[in-house]
Amino acid sequence: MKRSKFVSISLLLLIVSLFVNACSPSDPRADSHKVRVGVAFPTSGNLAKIGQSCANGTQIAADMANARGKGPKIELAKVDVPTAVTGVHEVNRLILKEKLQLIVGTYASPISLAASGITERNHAVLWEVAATDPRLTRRGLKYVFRPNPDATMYGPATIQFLEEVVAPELGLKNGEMKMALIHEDGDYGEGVAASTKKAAKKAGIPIVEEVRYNAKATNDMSSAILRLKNAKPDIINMVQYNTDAQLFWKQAEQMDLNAKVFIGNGAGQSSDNFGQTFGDAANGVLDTSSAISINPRALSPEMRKIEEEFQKRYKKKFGVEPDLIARLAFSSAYILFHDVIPKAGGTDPDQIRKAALSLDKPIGSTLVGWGVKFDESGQNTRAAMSVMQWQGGELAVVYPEKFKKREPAMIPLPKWSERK
Amino acid sequence: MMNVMTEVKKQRNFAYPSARGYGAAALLLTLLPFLLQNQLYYLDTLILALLWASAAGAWNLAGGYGGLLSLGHAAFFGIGAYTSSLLFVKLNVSPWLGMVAGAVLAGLMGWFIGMITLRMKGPFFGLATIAISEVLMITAVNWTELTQGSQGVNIPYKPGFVNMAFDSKIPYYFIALAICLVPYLLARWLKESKFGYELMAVRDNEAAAQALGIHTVRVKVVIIAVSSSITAMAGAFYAQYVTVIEPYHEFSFSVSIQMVLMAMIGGLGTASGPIFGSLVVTGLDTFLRDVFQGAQGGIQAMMYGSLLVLVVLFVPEGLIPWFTRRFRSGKGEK
Amino acid sequence: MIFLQLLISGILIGGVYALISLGLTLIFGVMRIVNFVHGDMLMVAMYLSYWLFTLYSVELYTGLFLVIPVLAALGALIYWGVIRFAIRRSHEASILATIGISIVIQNAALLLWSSDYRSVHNEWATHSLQWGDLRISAPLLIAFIGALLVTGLVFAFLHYTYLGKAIRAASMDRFAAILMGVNPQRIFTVSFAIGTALVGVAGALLSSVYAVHPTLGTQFLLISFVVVVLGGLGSLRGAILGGLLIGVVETVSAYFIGASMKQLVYLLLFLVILIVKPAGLFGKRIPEVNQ
Amino acid sequence: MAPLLTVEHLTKRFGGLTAVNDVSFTVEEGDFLGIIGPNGAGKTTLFNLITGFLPPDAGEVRFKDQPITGWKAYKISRLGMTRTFQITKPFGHLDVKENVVVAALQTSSTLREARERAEGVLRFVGLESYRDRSITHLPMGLKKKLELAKALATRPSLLFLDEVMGGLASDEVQDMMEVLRKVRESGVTLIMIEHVLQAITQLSERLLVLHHGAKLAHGSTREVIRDPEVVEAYLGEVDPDAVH
Repeated sequence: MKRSKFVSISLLLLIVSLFVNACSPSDPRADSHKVRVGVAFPTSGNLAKIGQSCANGTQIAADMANARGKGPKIELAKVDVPTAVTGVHEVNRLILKEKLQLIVGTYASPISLAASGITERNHAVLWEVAATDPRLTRRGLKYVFRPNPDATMYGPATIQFLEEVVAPELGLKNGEMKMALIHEDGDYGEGVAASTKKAAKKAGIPIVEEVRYNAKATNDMSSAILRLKNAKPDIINMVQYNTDAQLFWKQAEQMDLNAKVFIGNGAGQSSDNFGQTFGDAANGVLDTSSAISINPRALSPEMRKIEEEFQKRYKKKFGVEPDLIARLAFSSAYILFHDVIPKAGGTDPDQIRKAALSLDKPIGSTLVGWGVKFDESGQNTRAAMSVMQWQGGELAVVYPEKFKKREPAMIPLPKWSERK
Repeated sequence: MMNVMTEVKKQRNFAYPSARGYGAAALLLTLLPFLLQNQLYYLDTLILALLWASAAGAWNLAGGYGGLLSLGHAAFFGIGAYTSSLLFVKLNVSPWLGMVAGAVLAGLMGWFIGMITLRMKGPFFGLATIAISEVLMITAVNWTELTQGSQGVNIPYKPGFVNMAFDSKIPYYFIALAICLVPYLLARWLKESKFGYELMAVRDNEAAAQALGIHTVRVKVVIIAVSSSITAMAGAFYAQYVTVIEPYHEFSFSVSIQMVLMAMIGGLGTASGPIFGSLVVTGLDTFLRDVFQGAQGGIQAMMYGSLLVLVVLFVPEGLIPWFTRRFRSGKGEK
Repeated sequence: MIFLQLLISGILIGGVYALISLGLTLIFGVMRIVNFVHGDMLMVAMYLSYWLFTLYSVELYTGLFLVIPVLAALGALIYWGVIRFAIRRSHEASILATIGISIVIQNAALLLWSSDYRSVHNEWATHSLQWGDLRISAPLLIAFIGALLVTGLVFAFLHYTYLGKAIRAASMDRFAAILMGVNPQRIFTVSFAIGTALVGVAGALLSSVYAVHPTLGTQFLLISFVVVVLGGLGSLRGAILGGLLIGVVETVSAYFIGASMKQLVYLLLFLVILIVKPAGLFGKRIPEVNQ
Repeated sequence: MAPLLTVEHLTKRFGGLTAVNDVSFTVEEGDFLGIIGPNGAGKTTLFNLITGFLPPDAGEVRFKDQPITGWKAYKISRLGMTRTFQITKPFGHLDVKENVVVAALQTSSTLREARERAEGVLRFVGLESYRDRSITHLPMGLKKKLELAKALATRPSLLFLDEVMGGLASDEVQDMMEVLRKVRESGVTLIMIEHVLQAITQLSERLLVLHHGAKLAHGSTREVIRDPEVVEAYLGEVDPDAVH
């Protein structure tokens, strides 16, 4: 009857008015010497740790760029984007309510794809720091930039390392190096595995086994390890997140899974938690990714100073050493804050695009070893990869030659029985 | 279920609301997007609220009116999202047709699930539905030829009515509103129809309903099928609006639970309950994200969790029945 | 030989599932509520034993005796504070309540202890017994033995003490139990406390096997429900047998049809059993408790 | 003309216990059959077997000579065989009138017609002043009347009453008996399980006595009341003259 109808309408009005006045838009006019940049990472939910590291790295990049005082002062507006739909909603907030034209973000591919749809339509820039899905920069979008390598670059880098370093070390030809793949079945795992298989096929390295598993619901790896043991591979290529990487490595030791080379791809094996948990037991494990810290001699003198300052500031502000993902985010963001924004004189998307495309920096001009040269699609073509190895409880770059901090060791990896 | 909704019955026996009541609401709802023209962000929030309201409303048809407490409705949401997106991306079929196809497919799936879960009572039915949505999730992750696996489907942005993609947000608002009205009007019809009475009878006491000659199996299966197909429509619109879908979210337990919570907070077995529940939850979540912008991600989620607990403790029958009871008792009720 | 190793690994992980499900079958059996907090209690227990180990270097297996009372108290508090009211309202309200508490606990953990992945790395963690070329993981074996020990204890409690018999009565037919003078509130509080304490034991034993992080609980939630329903509500024997069955099924199917699809096997098995016997594999047809 | 209801050798075992043991009887159109027996004699189980709520282990049930053994409950109800429940089963979230409307809907074409008929039935059983009351606060007497009203609203030709008088005060018993007489006069055949002997002896002409699931006696109320076996097993002394 009329009364309950009236009730729902008045409630509707109440809710809408709650929205409108509660969050009045802040001052849209960005005065010239100050710019506001959006920062969107998954700081809750399953990707919370990685998201938080990215946000921390980006914050330090902004602090250091401001300290240099070259361009306008950079102020960050942080939002949490645990899923694609919150990504859309929060990026809409940054653009429509906070009136921002430049967003640094996301780490996870689905969120990045969704967010870039929104930024493109609203004539704003998405500066992706870590997502690896190749499609992000292959849809002809004008305002998406990705300084970090996409999934297709992991495969060739690993294969190149196997051919140049491992094959001679083991005295095996490509055809004789049997490789097995074990990877989580999410977008990250599938992307890197696909590019690795393609590169291996091209190089004639046989894939003898591929094990896929659901990272969120895997409480036991013994059946996967048994499959790997059966295949008797020389090389085991892993694409894993943190928890599954640690579970896998524990059970590999328990079930005495041995291979001449264990090589990971970013994430799991490159996380600081991996080293903290296993200490010496982690020694010898390799990981293809952007370099954690390349050999100072390959860094320009200015970059060497920046690395120390970054290390110092990060430790002071967050109380912990920066892990690889924090360094990666820092490097991506620093290119934007330190080089692109000053050149663009603000955050106007077309200026940003022009400034970004104009950059031409050689390999080794960022902390993690990349050069900077964006192609038309916004992908950094000089996002060089490197291979690192856990030595003495620490992750150190062992390949390529220019970045090498230490010689690759323990190839072939000693058996578990020989280790103790 | 019995004593939750004892108060709900009060606002059931209303006569048809006067034309004026409906007129005012219709006018307001059509003007709203234009009012928010310069506040586009709130329009975006409203669109999301309506999207989730249609999913919660669809769930409520089976969960609220039928007492079939499904905890896995994301299965149908995912089917809707995937059917329309794959048809559009692979065969260039307009999402409008894709939405219908998704609704039909989800309806069949709902009918099938209804048949196999008939004898399950209470917690077992809920657990079975969770298992079903997990099974669909794993299938979507592993059937890479069809669904591109966990890489997800990315819907290219080709603006145009046929492609259900627009530059302005206002058309999206009206589509979301239209989908949201489907379960609302259906719920209102249920209260005035034979099928509706039979459904509520089956919810309250299946044996008594059988004794009166009600074919309880058919009633349950039909309402699940209807509820699933409308959930799929919401899923299809979600895909067009977010433009990226991936199995680990679209079939996830958190999506299923979101629908259930919104219907519960608003008021089970009421027509406007899920809509109001969605407005409160989406609005509050957005408001909290704005307030706790910089802080660690967890704070607004904690608020959200505490809201649920508070609703259970103090407003178990949901906000709408509580308001109507409070509003009515204030008038010296009969 | 492969099959034997699979069987052993299956039994060991099955022991883990059984240990986690023990607590749940008690709570779910007695109160018929789908308790979403259960997984998060495991997470809290693991954090507790982690901090005990790292901050006060209390060994896992000794820290166990501190984790149990704390978890029992937490379980009783959660019941007394929230679930007690939710149950009185309705079945749906109790689900809503447990989901709410679960979200609060997960995010509190996120805020308090950050999202780092922490696991106890004592010398047992990667130790394994060799028997021929079979490998038996030590921590899992300890967890397995722990599960059997704990089951024995709880079994004795349930069968030889008044409170235990009252709990079993309540899980069979709540109304009949009330008619026999069983005070339901006390029974529910005690079973919630014991149930949570049991998952505390699981947490302590597993903190060297798995790295704990705020959302770890969700990883074990669905599978522990599957185990409890398979085993039949409130039946400890059923929880153990159900856990072992699922452990073996999961490991074997992961080997033969691929780890990404292993869940399909036990989920479909779960659905088939629910369709054929809606009261679980070993469970009796427990009369539907109508309000 | 075939009897309205024929029951032959109906048997039901729960594990070792034979709840209903080889029971046979027939009911003619217009009869009023009373069923009595001590608690646990299998009376309600017999109802559940006939009305399709429980599948029999042996025996057959025929309605106007059409076999309906093992049919689903709702199909049997649609034939016009409606039952009430010993433990009342109202629809908790609907009010008194709506409960009856649900029943009336089964034999009405429109909702309005069902509402009118429901109003009629409510007046017929004397519940019209409680039309908008919610179920939770309804006293037992009214809940029993509601059970009857719901059954009547389906226009049954054969009505099964399971202890409709149970828990009623003496004046309420008189009201209920008055209502049942009116139901009988409207041409409905009734089978009533009842412990209130006054109602049994005054309403039912024929009587079926069950004891430990078996038929102890079946015949006109007057004879069965005097049957020594029945008296010894169940009745104790009853003043035969009280029987009309």
